[in-house]
Amino acid sequence: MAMRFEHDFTVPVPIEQAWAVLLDVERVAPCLPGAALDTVEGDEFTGRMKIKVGPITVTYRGSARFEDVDKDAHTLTIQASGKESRGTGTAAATVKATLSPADGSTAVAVESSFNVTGRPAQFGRGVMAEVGGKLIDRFAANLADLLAEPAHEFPAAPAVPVPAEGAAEVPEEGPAEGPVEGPAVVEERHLSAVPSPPDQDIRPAGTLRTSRTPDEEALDLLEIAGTPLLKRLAPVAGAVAALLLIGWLIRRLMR
Amino acid sequence: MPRITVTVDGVGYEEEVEPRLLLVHLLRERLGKTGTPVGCDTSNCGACTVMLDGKTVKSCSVLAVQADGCDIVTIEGLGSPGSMHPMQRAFHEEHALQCGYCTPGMVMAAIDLLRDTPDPSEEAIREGLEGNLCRCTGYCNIVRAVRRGAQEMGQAVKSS
Amino acid sequence: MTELDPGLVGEQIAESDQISEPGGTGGEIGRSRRRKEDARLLTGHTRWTDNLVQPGMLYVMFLRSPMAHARITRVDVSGARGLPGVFAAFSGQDFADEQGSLPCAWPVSEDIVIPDHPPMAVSEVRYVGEAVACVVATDRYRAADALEAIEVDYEPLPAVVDMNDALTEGSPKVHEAGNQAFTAKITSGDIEAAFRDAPVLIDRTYIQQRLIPSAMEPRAVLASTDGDGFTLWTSTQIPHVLRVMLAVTTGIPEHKIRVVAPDVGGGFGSKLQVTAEEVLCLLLTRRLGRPVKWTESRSEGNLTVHHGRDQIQHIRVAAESDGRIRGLQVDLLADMGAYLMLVTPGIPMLGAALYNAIYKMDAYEFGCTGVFTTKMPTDAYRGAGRPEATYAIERVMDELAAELGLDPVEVRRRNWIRHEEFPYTTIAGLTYDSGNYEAATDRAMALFGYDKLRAEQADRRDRGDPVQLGIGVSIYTEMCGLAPSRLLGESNYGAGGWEHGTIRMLPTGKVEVITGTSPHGQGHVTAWSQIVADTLGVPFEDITVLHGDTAISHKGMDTYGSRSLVVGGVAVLQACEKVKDKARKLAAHLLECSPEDLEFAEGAFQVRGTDSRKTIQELAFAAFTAHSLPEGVEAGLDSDSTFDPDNYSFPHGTHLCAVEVDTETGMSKIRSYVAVDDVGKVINPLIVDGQVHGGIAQGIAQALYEEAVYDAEGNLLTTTMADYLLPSAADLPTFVTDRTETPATSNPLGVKGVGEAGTIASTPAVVNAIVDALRPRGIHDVQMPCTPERVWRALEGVRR
Amino acid sequence: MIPATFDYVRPGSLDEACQALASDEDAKALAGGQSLLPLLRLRLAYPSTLVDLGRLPELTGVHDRGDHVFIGAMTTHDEVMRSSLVNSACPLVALTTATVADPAVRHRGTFGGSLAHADPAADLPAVVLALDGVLVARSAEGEREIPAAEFFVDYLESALRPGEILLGARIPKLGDGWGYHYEKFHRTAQAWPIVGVAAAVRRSNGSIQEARIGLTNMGPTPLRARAVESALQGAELGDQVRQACEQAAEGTSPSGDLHAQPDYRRHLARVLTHRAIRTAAGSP
Repeated sequence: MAMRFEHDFTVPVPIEQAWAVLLDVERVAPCLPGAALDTVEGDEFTGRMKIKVGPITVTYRGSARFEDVDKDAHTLTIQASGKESRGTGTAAATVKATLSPADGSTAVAVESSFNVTGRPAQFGRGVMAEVGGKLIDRFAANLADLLAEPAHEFPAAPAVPVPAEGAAEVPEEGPAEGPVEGPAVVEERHLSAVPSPPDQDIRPAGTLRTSRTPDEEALDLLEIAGTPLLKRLAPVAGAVAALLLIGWLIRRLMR
Repeated sequence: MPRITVTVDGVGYEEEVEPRLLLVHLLRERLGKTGTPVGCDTSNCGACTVMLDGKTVKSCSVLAVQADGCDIVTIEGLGSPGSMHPMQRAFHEEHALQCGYCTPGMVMAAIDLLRDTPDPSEEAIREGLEGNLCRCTGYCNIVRAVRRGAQEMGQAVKSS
Repeated sequence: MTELDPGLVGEQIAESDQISEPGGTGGEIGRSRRRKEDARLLTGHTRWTDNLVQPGMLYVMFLRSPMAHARITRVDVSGARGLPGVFAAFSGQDFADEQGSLPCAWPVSEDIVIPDHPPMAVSEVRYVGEAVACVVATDRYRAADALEAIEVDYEPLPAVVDMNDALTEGSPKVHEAGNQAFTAKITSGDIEAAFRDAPVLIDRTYIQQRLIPSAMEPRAVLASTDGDGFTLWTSTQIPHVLRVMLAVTTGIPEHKIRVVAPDVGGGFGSKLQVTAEEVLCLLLTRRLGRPVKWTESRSEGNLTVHHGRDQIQHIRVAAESDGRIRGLQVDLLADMGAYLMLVTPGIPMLGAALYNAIYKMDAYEFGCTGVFTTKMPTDAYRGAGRPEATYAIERVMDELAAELGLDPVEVRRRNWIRHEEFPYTTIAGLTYDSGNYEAATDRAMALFGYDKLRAEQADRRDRGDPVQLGIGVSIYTEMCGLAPSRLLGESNYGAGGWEHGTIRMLPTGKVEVITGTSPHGQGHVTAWSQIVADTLGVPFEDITVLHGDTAISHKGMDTYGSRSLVVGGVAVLQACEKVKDKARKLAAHLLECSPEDLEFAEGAFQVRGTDSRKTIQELAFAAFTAHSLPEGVEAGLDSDSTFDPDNYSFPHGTHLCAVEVDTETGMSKIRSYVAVDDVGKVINPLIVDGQVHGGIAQGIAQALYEEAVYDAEGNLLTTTMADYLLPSAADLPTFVTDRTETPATSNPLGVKGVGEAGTIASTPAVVNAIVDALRPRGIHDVQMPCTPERVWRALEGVRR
Repeated sequence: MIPATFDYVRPGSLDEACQALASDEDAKALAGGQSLLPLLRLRLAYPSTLVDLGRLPELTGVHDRGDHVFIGAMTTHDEVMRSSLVNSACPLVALTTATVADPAVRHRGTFGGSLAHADPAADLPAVVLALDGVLVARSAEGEREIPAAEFFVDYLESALRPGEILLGARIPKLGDGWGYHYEKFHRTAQAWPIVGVAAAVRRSNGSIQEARIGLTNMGPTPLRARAVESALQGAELGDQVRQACEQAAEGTSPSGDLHAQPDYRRHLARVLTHRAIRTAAGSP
């Protein structure tokens, strides 16, 4: 089961600063909810990732490395792959980040793709499809937060729920029996889930969001994603504040 | 390991079981009650249906420890080849089985649905059997058998 | 909806060639005998393979590939070996030298590529679910735990999921030799002329979705050895074929292998296979010296029991403006999956001569390309090639009718072979021996209330009712028997099609019948008893039928392709006749008359015009004691016979289906279903009806519910029954069934076979009905399964 | 398939149960197990301990509490659908429960288990949400009330905290003049609903005074069709109701999976909401 996502956001720090943070794997890795780093050796690192959805738990162990690091173009790719610690399944991810300067700020484009095999990928009501989009959304949001981290105070988030209709939705043109859906359509919105073309029958929910307050979202993240990121951020501003920022960023970017 | 007591087809057993042991495996592999088969792992097919304290359950989706202290009736406790339960007889008369794999569960489900509806309509029978899959019969003769079984059981009640 | 009065059944017997009745007088043949098999099955006294236990038995479980396509770079089973209760653990490498390659017995063409197919993958996996390692433990719980301790590293290779993609230049390859498994072409008549300037041309592409056979009993294998020979109990349709193939595959001498098919809980073609697990259990018991048992779980089975169908059918019809067909052109892509299993490539070819179906035409062309993909191999599933053919032609006949504004029955009438034209040699070269399409169709239309339903349909259309009514017609024939060895040889099939039967008259006058067929729900024990009771004049109850054990039934070709009665039943009949011949000699000897003076009736030979007689039971005892035998007659009253017909048999029938389509939700609901089948002479009407019912249900399930779905990376998404939807009683109506009867001329029983008829007929009946409901809105096809969403999308597509 | 090992405790009291769940973050409550057992068998769930709530009488039963009915978490579906109290005071719960799975599963599966599992494709969460049910949970710290609107947090995620068990739910009695319907749309009787609509409607004088609508499987949690509810206030049966129901998919975010794509689910939500309302309003 493959999923592809694109995220664009802008962080209010200069590009070199953002780039430096991006290269710091010990800080970037935990942006993936549930991930924990075990070892770092040069461009190679190993770790674990626990995905927990209600009673369902899948734990992966694996390794990742930086590839194609281009400091001039400010692009890099992280390749990660892992195996279920108890089942036979595997997971692989490719995350390509591109930074570009924008008026003293930095525009960040993150393209991520996931490929999951094994039992979690073998259900019609896709466990991984449900969770994959959320996971990568949060990765991007956490990354946005991390890159912005040293620069600014955290603005207070308005306590207005995110309107769900405005949330990114999966493009849905094309009848189900059509042979192959055309190339992925990335709509105007900045957060989009891009289904793999021939795979439209099982495309993931992507970045859908319901009407929830940032508090609930924080709670949710705590439950689903485990705690590494929150622990790391706690000294800085407190977990909830950090997540408020994420909520704020997402809303701002979706306009 | 937990120790449980169960009565199966009228015989009491006391067993030490792993918590994860499925009731159907207790029946089949510990107690030798192989009349109850397993057809799936998601509780869809109903082949493993038995009566637990008088109500049908899918024994693949019940832990043996959950059945502690319970009274279980399997297809083997219902009747024997020489003296079948009216529902078993009705299945035979109406040719409501072919390969026979779904049959134990189907018979159990049929008897269960008559608890509420002693004289069920075709629709009630079909709905009452929705948790039991058969791949051979197309269900036509099963529906007829349940109706016949219902009549015979009804008469048995009246005459007793 | 009520079932028909039994009195109606078979009342319309066409007057074609009647076959002489078999010799008996008991009136058993044609009688709705309740089955002998039932009591055991109904009371739990079953012998499913998973029920069986042997002293010291160990449990096997297989670790299966999560990858559709990958190189195996490392398998480490050491973690499993140390665990409590674990007896052994092996990788494919551990068996590389002895496991051989799983057989393909039907190399259908010269250009066929039969890739090596190791039972346990050694260096590369090519579908999700392929076995890569196994553990052997004291119980299945320990075995399941141990699987988690095996480490496998894969280097992913690109999945090949779509057949069209697989054949494009530059596609990743499933096998070194490429993705084309074979090509085949059959041409008859001048196809170019037929299509040149044809007044009407219909050109359609249909997709036969991939199906999972879903026999209710998951597969299971128990293998044991006494240090010399091996016994394999397995949930199979083909114990005899399997024994030969196991010997060939593993090198174990055939006479050292005994295969037993105990109670088998349905097959539908899925247990017509030589499976990796059967081979590996045999090798494991050889290696370990202990009995080993493997039982699959349903989710494992959905991944690894061979799948069915999966074809893309391009069909073109050239016709005259009055609807008469000039020519038919069919081009198939058939998904083989990752390997060619026992008869994988033969499946589409079984339909090759049936696209022309019941219709007359001047030219026919059939082409087929077998394609490798990184999915579970396909192979026989109920109907095997024939449902696909019937679907395409019956769908396209409706399109032809629509194109010409004709009633779908009428367009078929104009093309079908009339009953007086039998025997008829079709454009595809088959000779249909008997049939009467008119009778079956007339009967079906009367039972269905065809005209009344058409009137209601018109009314709903006029009213713009959101629930529209559609009427589906499917008039089919098929070829059964899988049978004439000569014809199978011509098609390069790896075996013959004969069947074997034995009669053993026991000293006490009871009868043991041994059959080479291997029933798994069909009721052979009952039906064969009926044949024997009538032929030998012994009581039905005095007969037992033994089957499914190569140590008892020493030869046979097993059960598939609706062949058992047509070939195996006849072998039993012939064996009875041989017993009678011998008994007659013995009776003449004992009664001191000439054999010609004896007449056989009610189980006894009687000297004509006297009351001097010997019953068959008395003769059996006399043959047993052998105190006084005629010259040249050996002791005992047993006989063997094999039967090999000289033609297939051709059941046919007319199925009509009314479907209500909710145009708001897209939901289709079958309102009524009528099937009138002509399966020739009927031995047991109850069993025949049961076969038809079950067949119809499976065909409907293809039309409406079932589909094995792989995602683009080759993951099967329908691994459980929560996702692979099988209909329950609540999802199906009661079917109205009836029969007409034109006896087959290719066998002395006049029987044609019934195992697959319902499945073959019903799928197009349902889809034709759905399309018929929607056609006024400009819809001409809905892809199977016709889910509510697909129907809705079709409607949305034309609304735009 | 075979579950992985776990420990099993069968507490004799609620306190013990809370303690068992609180002491181990990978412990999981066993509340009938009709959803959990298949997950265990497929090895998608690896709880360390199962805390069997099956022998706690205080968790079972249906109780009349004046303005509401309290349904104990461990009351089986079968008991709920047969309860005369539930049938008379909250018929929507009874008639929806009768559509859950199949008879054998209803004999084991429980009301609270189904809610706590928080599967958006399950039937009961939408009903409890539509009826403004209040879930009552208990932990070592005491009892807590959670409105249904806050209980269903995400796909398979409820607001229950570690160490907290669901005691049951308070279902408000809606009183006279209400009609009810659960419109379930599934491909086969056994299949998960593609969409389900739970509707309660108060009707008088040919128009709808008030409506409560819960949607099954239209997002990662059950949802209320709020836009329809407000548009239905005072709507005349007929076109006005039809138009109001056109808003049924507003605010939803259905997923696309093997069984349906989001746009089809939205379409179904509109059609089925209309059907559910019409039936609930007694206007076929």
